[in-house]
Amino acid sequence: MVDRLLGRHGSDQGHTDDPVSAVWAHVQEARNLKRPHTLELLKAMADEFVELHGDRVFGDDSAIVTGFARISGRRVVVLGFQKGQDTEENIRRNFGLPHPEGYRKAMRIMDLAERYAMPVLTFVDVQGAFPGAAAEERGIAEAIASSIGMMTRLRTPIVVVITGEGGSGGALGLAVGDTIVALENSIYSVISPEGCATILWRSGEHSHEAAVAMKVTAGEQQEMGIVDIVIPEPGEGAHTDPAETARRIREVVLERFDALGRVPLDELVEARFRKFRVMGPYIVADRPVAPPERTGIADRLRGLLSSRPSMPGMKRDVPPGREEV
Amino acid sequence: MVDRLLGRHGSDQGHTDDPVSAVWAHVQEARNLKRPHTLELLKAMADEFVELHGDRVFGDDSAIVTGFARISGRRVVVLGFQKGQDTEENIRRNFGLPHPEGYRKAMRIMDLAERYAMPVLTFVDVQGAFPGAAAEERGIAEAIASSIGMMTRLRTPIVVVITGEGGSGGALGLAVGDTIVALENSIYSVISPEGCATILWRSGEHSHEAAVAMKVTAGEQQEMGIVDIVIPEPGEGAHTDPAETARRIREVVLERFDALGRVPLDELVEARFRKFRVMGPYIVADRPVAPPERTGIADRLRGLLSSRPSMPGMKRDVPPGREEV
Amino acid sequence: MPVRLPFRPRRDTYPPDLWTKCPGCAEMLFNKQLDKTLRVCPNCGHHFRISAKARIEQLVDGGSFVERDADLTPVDALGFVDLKAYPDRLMAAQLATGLRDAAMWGLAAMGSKPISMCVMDFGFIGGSMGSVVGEKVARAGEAAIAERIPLLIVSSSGGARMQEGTYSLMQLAKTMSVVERVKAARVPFISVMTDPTTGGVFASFAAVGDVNLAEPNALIRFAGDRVSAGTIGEELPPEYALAEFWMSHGFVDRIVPRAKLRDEIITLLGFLVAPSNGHAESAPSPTSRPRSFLNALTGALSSDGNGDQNRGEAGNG
Amino acid sequence: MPVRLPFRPRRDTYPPDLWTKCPGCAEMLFNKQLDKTLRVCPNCGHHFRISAKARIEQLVDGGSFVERDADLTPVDALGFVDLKAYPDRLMAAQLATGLRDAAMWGLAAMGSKPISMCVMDFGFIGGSMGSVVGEKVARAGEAAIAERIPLLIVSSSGGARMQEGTYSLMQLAKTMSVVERVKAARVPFISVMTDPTTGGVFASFAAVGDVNLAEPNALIRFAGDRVSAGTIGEELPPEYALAEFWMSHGFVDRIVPRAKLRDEIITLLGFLVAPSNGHAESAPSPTSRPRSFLNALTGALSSDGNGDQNRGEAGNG
Ligand SMILES: [Zn+2]
Ligand SMILES: [Zn+2]
Repeated sequence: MVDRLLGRHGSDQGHTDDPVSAVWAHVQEARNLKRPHTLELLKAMADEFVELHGDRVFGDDSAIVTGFARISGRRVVVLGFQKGQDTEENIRRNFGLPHPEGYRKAMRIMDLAERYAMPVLTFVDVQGAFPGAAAEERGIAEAIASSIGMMTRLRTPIVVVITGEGGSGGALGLAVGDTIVALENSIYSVISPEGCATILWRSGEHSHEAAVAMKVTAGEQQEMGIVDIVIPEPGEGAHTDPAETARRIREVVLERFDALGRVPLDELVEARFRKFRVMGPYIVADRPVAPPERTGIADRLRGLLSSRPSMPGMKRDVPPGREEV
Repeated sequence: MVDRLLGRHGSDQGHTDDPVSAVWAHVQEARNLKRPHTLELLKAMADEFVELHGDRVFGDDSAIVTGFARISGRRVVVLGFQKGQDTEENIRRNFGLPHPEGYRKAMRIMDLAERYAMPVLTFVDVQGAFPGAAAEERGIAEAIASSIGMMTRLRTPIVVVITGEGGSGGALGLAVGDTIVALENSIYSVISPEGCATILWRSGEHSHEAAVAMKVTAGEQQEMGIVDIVIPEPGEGAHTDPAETARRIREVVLERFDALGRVPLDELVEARFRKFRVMGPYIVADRPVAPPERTGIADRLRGLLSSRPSMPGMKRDVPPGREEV
Repeated sequence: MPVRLPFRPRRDTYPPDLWTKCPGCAEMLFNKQLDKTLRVCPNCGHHFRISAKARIEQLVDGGSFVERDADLTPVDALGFVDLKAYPDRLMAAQLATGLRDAAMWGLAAMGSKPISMCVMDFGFIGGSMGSVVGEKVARAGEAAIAERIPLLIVSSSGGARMQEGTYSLMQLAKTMSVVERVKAARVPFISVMTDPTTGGVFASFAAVGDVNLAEPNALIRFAGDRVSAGTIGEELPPEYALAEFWMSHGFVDRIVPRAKLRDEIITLLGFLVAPSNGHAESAPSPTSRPRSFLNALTGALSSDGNGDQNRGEAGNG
Repeated sequence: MPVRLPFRPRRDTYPPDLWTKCPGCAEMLFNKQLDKTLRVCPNCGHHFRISAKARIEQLVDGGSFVERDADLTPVDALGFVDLKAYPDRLMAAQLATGLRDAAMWGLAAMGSKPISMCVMDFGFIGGSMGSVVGEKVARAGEAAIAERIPLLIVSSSGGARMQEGTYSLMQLAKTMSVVERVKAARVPFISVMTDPTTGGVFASFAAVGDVNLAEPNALIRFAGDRVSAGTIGEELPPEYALAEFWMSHGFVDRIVPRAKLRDEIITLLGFLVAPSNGHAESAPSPTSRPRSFLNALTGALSSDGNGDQNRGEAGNG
């Protein structure tokens, strides 16, 4: 799949003739500040948008926008991360890094979506939750956990669109849904490549390798079964034609809402539960690891090697399991 | 009823030979810092108490204590205002003046009460919510409103005990229940007598008259139908025999929980709804007030005087309606 | 909880003469002109307080408001006397406003959508909430549930009415008990906070709308100036507790200038009310049932619009 | 989200020798003595990290733990290689701990009350949560629902496991989807946060117990030191993000020294579990139904306690 990336970006990026550079170019494209954010996409996609503010507890987080939109006549609740267009707006929006109030606002509006039978559309583009003390001490962890939990059980269709960076728990806080869509040049990862490199390689300089190792690109995430649909981007990327990007997103989202809207709510919520309940592969070994006191290394290795793969967590393409496990 | 107060307090208070002084002596007794607070009463009443902390949003308010208690073998959720016993504790507990976090903590614990089928016992003794900016801007109004609302629908029995000052919305935030009990020397009012005097008399010096006018004493509140049960205090007041005070409260509370526990939950919640839904007297006039442009004062007075009393809101003793209304 | 506000001159509310001085910019404004701008200063945008009646006229589809329970009248249950007797205050307020108490409720249409609404009137004893105001809020909520139509409450109040003692305090519980049922029934509730929305009104229904709107610069607070100053002695900035403050603190969804208020509410109703034609937009609320009010309202509108003739519940209950 | 912690020496977790130096007070402690004090320094109260197995032994009624799904084994789905290959890290951790991954789950009794429990093991790749850990948490929750017995989770984790990429991230959704069902079923959930509880574990099940307990001085945080320092450059006080900090910020109900943890959990279970004898203490939960697990557990305990023999669901489902 790196070849596919090479094919797309070979013309306008340097050093894309090796896989690592190709992936890193993809990461940089996902982070391109000129890519359209939630409000820009909405402006192109929606006939009407009424933003709603405030978590009814502490504040209003401008890094997450929420509201009611009408898209092709359909009432939709929209939640999305919002980076700024310029320095002033970036400061006001905290560079798109949300505090707990953003997730709590989103939960309040999701409750309205459920109560008034509006489907939910989320736009995900966030490096991660704000990592500072103000977010930590007001419970960013609790807010993300609760928002994830609420989305697993919300009784209305949810379509998630990853438009740029899908970074860590901060992204997942708005990224649980019935269908996970991603723009072609977006990324999705458990930790930023830089953070991963700092911890595992003990140096941020290895972030390119970390990005490759974590398989962060939209296409790889689709192959892993995390992303359901990848939307090709127009021209040299979403930022080169935001209107066409919005049109493509709208088309997919409306088709999904039509399809999901036909599923009875009980089935819809049960299917969403199953989707996330089975995420992540594992195998069932023949017998448990023996306690280290009683067995020799050779015995233990034999026990480990005799494991039989079963992977109940895999829904589609099973990734190549390494046989030495 | 002022005579009743005179009879009780004539011996140990000065100037109780006039009604205003008698009521003011009652107010002072209700505010006596030596009266037992939630934790002192619990210590005497309960076999076991596990305090729970935190609103899971912002903080832990020491002016409101919450937890699980076992009273005569019965599992009970307890919520109560807590003033300090000394200066240091008073500072830590913000002199018993709660912030929004206190009510949000209480709501969280009430949810546990409903889910795990524990009745709720609240102890009310608060001058009012903390009137400073920190409480205001974190939504003390929203927190009180939500707590009141939650208590009107909570699916478990609730017994409220007003032990000292029942001050304004700050008190009502924990004072909606199936049975409202009050210690004899407690008070309950929509605003502190001082606040009322400042606004209506334009001087805090008239707080004594305001206390009389608002009928703040437990006995008067019972006659008005706000308080259901008044518990006589031992000796010269609750502070002179906290153990006996706790014993009397426990007896009433357990009887109430027994009785309320026999009522099916749907009926219990419906009865509680009705109790508060009909609070407050009014009359239905024969015809609406004519617009000022069209009618003379004489006509309007006639219209007003011809009102017929109906007072659907009064449950028990109808207070003496003034005929000129 | 009921608080003394930094009252602007009472005559702003019901100006008796041709000219009004704007407290925002000190400009003298011609009243007829001011009425045309919905009593918003064309110079500085100051929003004057307006009566419940004027508010209703500004908001609803022309002539669609059908008042209910205009005959609910307060009583002096406590025999309350401060510098004046409560009955005298009531009578003065009734004569000045033509209302029996500080709120009006009824059924109306906005953008042809039926709603149940309650509007408070600050000109009646500072819009304070006693038993009648609480009752009207409660009945508006119950009608919204019965008819499955949205609830709109426009607040303008100094708080609970001291002269009715703890009965006034209990209106917080009375109104919230109904608001909880409105929410449980999945009936939309839009709360509009106008200047001022304070004390027990802010600490009950006004704070908990599905959507909370506020007029620009409206004073919204729980604790009053005197209460704060007396107890705490804090110095507060001038923008403290105004509408914009509450939006940044997370308790107001949108600040809406009066000229846009009607349109914005209609827009919100368009989202909060699922379309009634059966196309599969999304799964309906499990508790939804057919609405009959629109027919009832049409009938009512063809009568003379006198609320007394419509005291019974319209529709199928 | 998985963060680099200020790791104490790895040997604290599984000390290979007779003596351990206390990182709290620098005292040299005799390991056998330390085991008697539940691996709490008798001198300064420092709580050493302990293995899942030791934790379970300290908490549950003697011999009552029946492990389930000990055979769940991680796979290297991404072919992940950093300075080491992921399979090599896994094998090293498996050899060191005797576990296949960083959590154990099973059924047990505490104070004779049946519970479903899951305990994380920091010694296994920093207690990081990949697909197996998420699966065990989820299965523990599902067993709690099926048996209508309380769920106890003891967390000790550096966060999500990077080597499993977004599969690890998805464990937040997997575990929370089950926790939401636990709550909907009115099944009690006690979360115990021990040193450290960070990253994606704090941002999922660990934060949302009906009751959140924490061991003294446990480090609990979402964003790691390096993440914070790199992005924000804030200076943080030493008590930042320790258990006591979280209690004052409203996210931890109680801080419980290890010596009291078992008793306190039993006390809480006494409140959260309605007595099964039918006396009219209070109205029962509408969803409650008879419990069968106690019988099943009794049966299991009379066997040899090998989890493999109890892989099927006990009870009536
Ligand atoms: Zn002006
Ligand atoms: Zn030590």
